[in-house]
Amino acid sequence: MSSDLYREQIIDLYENPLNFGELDPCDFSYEEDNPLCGDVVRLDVRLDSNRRIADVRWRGEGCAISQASASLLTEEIKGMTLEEVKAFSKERLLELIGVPLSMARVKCALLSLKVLKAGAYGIPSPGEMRGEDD
Amino acid sequence: MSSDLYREQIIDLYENPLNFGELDPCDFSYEEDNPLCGDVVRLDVRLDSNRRIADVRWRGEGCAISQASASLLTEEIKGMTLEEVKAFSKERLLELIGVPLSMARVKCALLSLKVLKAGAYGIPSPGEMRGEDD
Amino acid sequence: MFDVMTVRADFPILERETRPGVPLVYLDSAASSQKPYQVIEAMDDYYRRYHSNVHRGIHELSEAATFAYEGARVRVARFINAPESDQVIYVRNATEGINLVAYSWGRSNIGAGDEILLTEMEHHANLVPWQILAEEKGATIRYLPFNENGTLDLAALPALLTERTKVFSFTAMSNVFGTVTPLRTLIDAAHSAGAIAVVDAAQCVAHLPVDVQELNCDFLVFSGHKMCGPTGIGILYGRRSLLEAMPPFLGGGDMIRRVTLEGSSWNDLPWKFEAGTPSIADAIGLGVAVDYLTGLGMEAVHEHEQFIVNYALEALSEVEGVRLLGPPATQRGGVAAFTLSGIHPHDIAQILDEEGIAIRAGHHCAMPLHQKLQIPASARASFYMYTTIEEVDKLVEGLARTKRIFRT
Amino acid sequence: MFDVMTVRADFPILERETRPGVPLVYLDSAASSQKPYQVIEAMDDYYRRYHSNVHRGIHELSEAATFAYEGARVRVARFINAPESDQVIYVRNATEGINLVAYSWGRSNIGAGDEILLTEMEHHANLVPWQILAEEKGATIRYLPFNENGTLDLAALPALLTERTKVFSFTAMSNVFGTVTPLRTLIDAAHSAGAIAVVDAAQCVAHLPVDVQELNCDFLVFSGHKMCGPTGIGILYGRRSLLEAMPPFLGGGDMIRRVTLEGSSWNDLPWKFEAGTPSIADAIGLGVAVDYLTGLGMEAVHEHEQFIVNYALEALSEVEGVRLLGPPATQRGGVAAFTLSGIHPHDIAQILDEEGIAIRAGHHCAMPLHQKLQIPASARASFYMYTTIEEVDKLVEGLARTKRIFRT
Ligand SMILES: Cc1ncc(COP(=O)(O)O)c(C=O)c1O
Ligand SMILES: Cc1ncc(COP(=O)(O)O)c(C=O)c1O
Repeated sequence: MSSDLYREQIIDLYENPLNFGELDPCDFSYEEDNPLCGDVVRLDVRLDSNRRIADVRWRGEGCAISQASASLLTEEIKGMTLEEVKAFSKERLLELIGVPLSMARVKCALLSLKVLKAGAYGIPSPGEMRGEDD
Repeated sequence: MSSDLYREQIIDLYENPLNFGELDPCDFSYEEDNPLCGDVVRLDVRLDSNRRIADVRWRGEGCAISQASASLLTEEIKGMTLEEVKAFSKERLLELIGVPLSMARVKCALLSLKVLKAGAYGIPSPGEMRGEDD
Repeated sequence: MFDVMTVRADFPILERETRPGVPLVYLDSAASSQKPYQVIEAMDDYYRRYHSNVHRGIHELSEAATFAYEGARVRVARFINAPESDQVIYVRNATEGINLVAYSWGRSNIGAGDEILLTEMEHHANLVPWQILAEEKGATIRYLPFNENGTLDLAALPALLTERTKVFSFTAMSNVFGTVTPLRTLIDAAHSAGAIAVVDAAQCVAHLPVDVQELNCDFLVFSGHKMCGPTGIGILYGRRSLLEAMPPFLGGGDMIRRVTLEGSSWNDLPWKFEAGTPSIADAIGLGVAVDYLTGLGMEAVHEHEQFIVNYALEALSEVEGVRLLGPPATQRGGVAAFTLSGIHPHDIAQILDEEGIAIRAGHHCAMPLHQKLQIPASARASFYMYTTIEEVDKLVEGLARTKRIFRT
Repeated sequence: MFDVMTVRADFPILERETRPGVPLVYLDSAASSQKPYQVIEAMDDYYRRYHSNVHRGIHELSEAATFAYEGARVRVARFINAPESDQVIYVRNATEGINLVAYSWGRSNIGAGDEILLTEMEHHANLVPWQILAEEKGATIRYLPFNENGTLDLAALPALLTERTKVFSFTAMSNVFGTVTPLRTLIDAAHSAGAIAVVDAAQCVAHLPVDVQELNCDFLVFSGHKMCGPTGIGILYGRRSLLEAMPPFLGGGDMIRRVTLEGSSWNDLPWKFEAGTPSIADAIGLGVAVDYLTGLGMEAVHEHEQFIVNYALEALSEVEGVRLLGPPATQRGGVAAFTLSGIHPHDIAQILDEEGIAIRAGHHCAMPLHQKLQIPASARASFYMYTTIEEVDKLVEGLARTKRIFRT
């Protein structure tokens, strides 16, 4: 049973997502969907006193790619500063996912990152500009 | 100097049109143009007591085909009854012109007939219906 | 006699492999059909031999192009049995056709308090133009519901069609359920209520014989690309009295009789609605597509699709976890949409694609339908006269593989 | 190095004879250009190998089609130096582009008493949409006059551009006079008056290098079929801030973000303005056309046309009875419109056609221009990068023959 795209890891994460759930209270929380696909992801983020990510949880539904991506992303950003989060590149997330994605699926893969950035930019900090968007 | 379309007759009629001019008074007079080409034809018709065409004159400008057609048509209808005029077919006029016409030029050739019929139908007579149009 | 292998030989793309050793299994014809070589070559020939702008050109090429362009219109008119070919208006696609009606007829006939009746299973093409119109004019949109099995709830119709209803616009065949709607019933009901009837035949003209005079509809739209024709061309058929009374939609060359700096007057039908240089090659291609379909016979096309969809529904229903959307085969065209429990439609489509099997996954431009079903998306296999039983078998095998990958 | 015979070899139609022994002399490129085989083959290849509906399809074919369709947009954007490709919107033709602006921008920005400034030498495509808008909104249209030699009367501009002027829309190159208008001057003047500037570049993008950022125009439209591309595709370029603020034009699939029964929200640029299945093949063909033009170099194309039009104006002016319309060659593109005393343009075109020479006769969709000149019609020869001196010679010989037939 081999698939180019659906490596064991993706399926594992789809079945047993990492950091799945809610954080209450949290410092910011953001949800967005990809209406064209019906994928939806919500992130709750808690910061420590240095504005580093102390904890993060996500909920959502959608295809295996969007869901596995949320697991991988949340795992990766723990301990990062808000600035590091804002600088987190699309390429880095796609590398984490590690399978070749077609254009149509890149959107699925990047949904969680979009949600994360929108949330992070929502946290006011001095001299902040509007972030890169999709 | 040969041309498929521009036989001597057409050029002759273009240079020396038949029945060119005005009729005043007349029984009906009608003018129409083909705005797409800029061709314009006006017909003045005088009827006798039997509602036959006693005399007809035309004025206008446009391409050789539209102008030659007006000469040929006016020549042909002299003495006809109004009913015969209304029944005058496109095919008959095209035959009079006697050269093969492309779609774009058929419109030019038929302008004078269109004017004639519009005028003829404008003359009220019992039980008359709206005529065939182009 | 209809022979699917003979038909397939007309479609160059069906010979192709998506990767070495993996033949294409194209089950996405409801999104867009493939093209027989006859259509492809006709357009090629046009550009190589007689391309020119149409109308009013006095030279040979323009004559030839105009002849072919207008000749295609006559063939389309005959195909849907329009009373006259000048009631057949070229548009880009079904979507533009509905927008034309909503702009031109709608802006002059819909006012505050008026009602527009649609159904809950419309394609966005038959929702959004009316929503924009209703918003602009202060009109209200009502929706005829569908039943659980994807058929329309006709019992609800009388209460929804009132003297306030000015237009009832509905699909002739759902692009998700595949449901063939009872056109005559709906059209007659609209007329009894004093409303006009607009038929979105995007999924229907390609698959079923359509006779606009028998239907007695007021407008009917469809797209060339779903019926063996090229992209970029579609048709709006309209009742003469309505078309004549309507103001133009787009302004420009060809749709005018006379232009002055002070104002303009309009050309005759159909050109009143065709501004600017049209999609000449695409129109010619559509004419050939219509000939192609006529050659096969729409009854034969429909019969083959019935055979395939019947087989597909049975085969799919045997796959554990599959939930089929829509009515039994007898009430639908060649469309089979479904969900597979625990696996998102995107993932299904992606895994099938690895085997060269092309299906569609998503909301198929029918979000409200999916909202009502409370599913974010569905997977859809759709068939045409070139679809084989073997291709359906591959789909079913592909689903089995998908389930194994997903360990369900 | 630009070599016209090498270029001609790319255009299959130029090899053809209109009847045995009579080669085609195509002098009607301003109406529509011919197509190089590269463009024709790209569309053929699309239908034979990877046709599918675009966007959101997860299978191989849909990916490939979407990639090609969106890739063509990027190439077009680069060709006109648009800041970003999502400011490049696919439409059917220049005509639809102007209508889109008149409907979407116009309906939300033009009110009673506002003024729209056009010129007296516009194509109907840039007259009628504004007339319809003005009539609907109670706005007034003003016209910048042209001088006897077919150039714009710039001295009249300050008085016509007032604080009431909301939009100034004008041609970049007259399709009758061939006049190349001073774009930067006109655009800057519009902006100084607080109006937006819309450029009808239908005749210009095909023949001259165009840089929308340098021009600083607000909208610019053109048609694929006049620039070696297929029929059925054109471009609207727009300033981002305007496009983003504008409501959609046509409603349907692809242009939405979300649809519910209660209402809808819109997709991002450029798709907000592209409802329904687009002209996929034609867009792909346009992308290849743009590559073709880039390969030749627009400077080289322009230079060749200058050479030809210069020669043509001189040769035509020596024909007794010819009245040339428009400015000297230095101020115009490859268009030569004229009248011949005592012979109607239709008759000229018809007689030339007997020799395989294709020119256009009529008002060329610019009736007001002809009204002002007080001529019912004109004859027009127009040139492109494949036109040769020998073809111009044949035109002149053809006119001599015409005169002999008409005994003038
Ligand atoms: C100056 C000008 N504007 C607009 C148009 C309209 O182009 P299309 O018919 O491709 O929309 C033309 C083409 O004839 C033109 O020459
Ligand atoms: C039922 C229905 N209506 C309308 C459309 C719109 O067709 P097009 O995108 O060709 O305008 C479609 C095609 O997806 C459809 O299935």
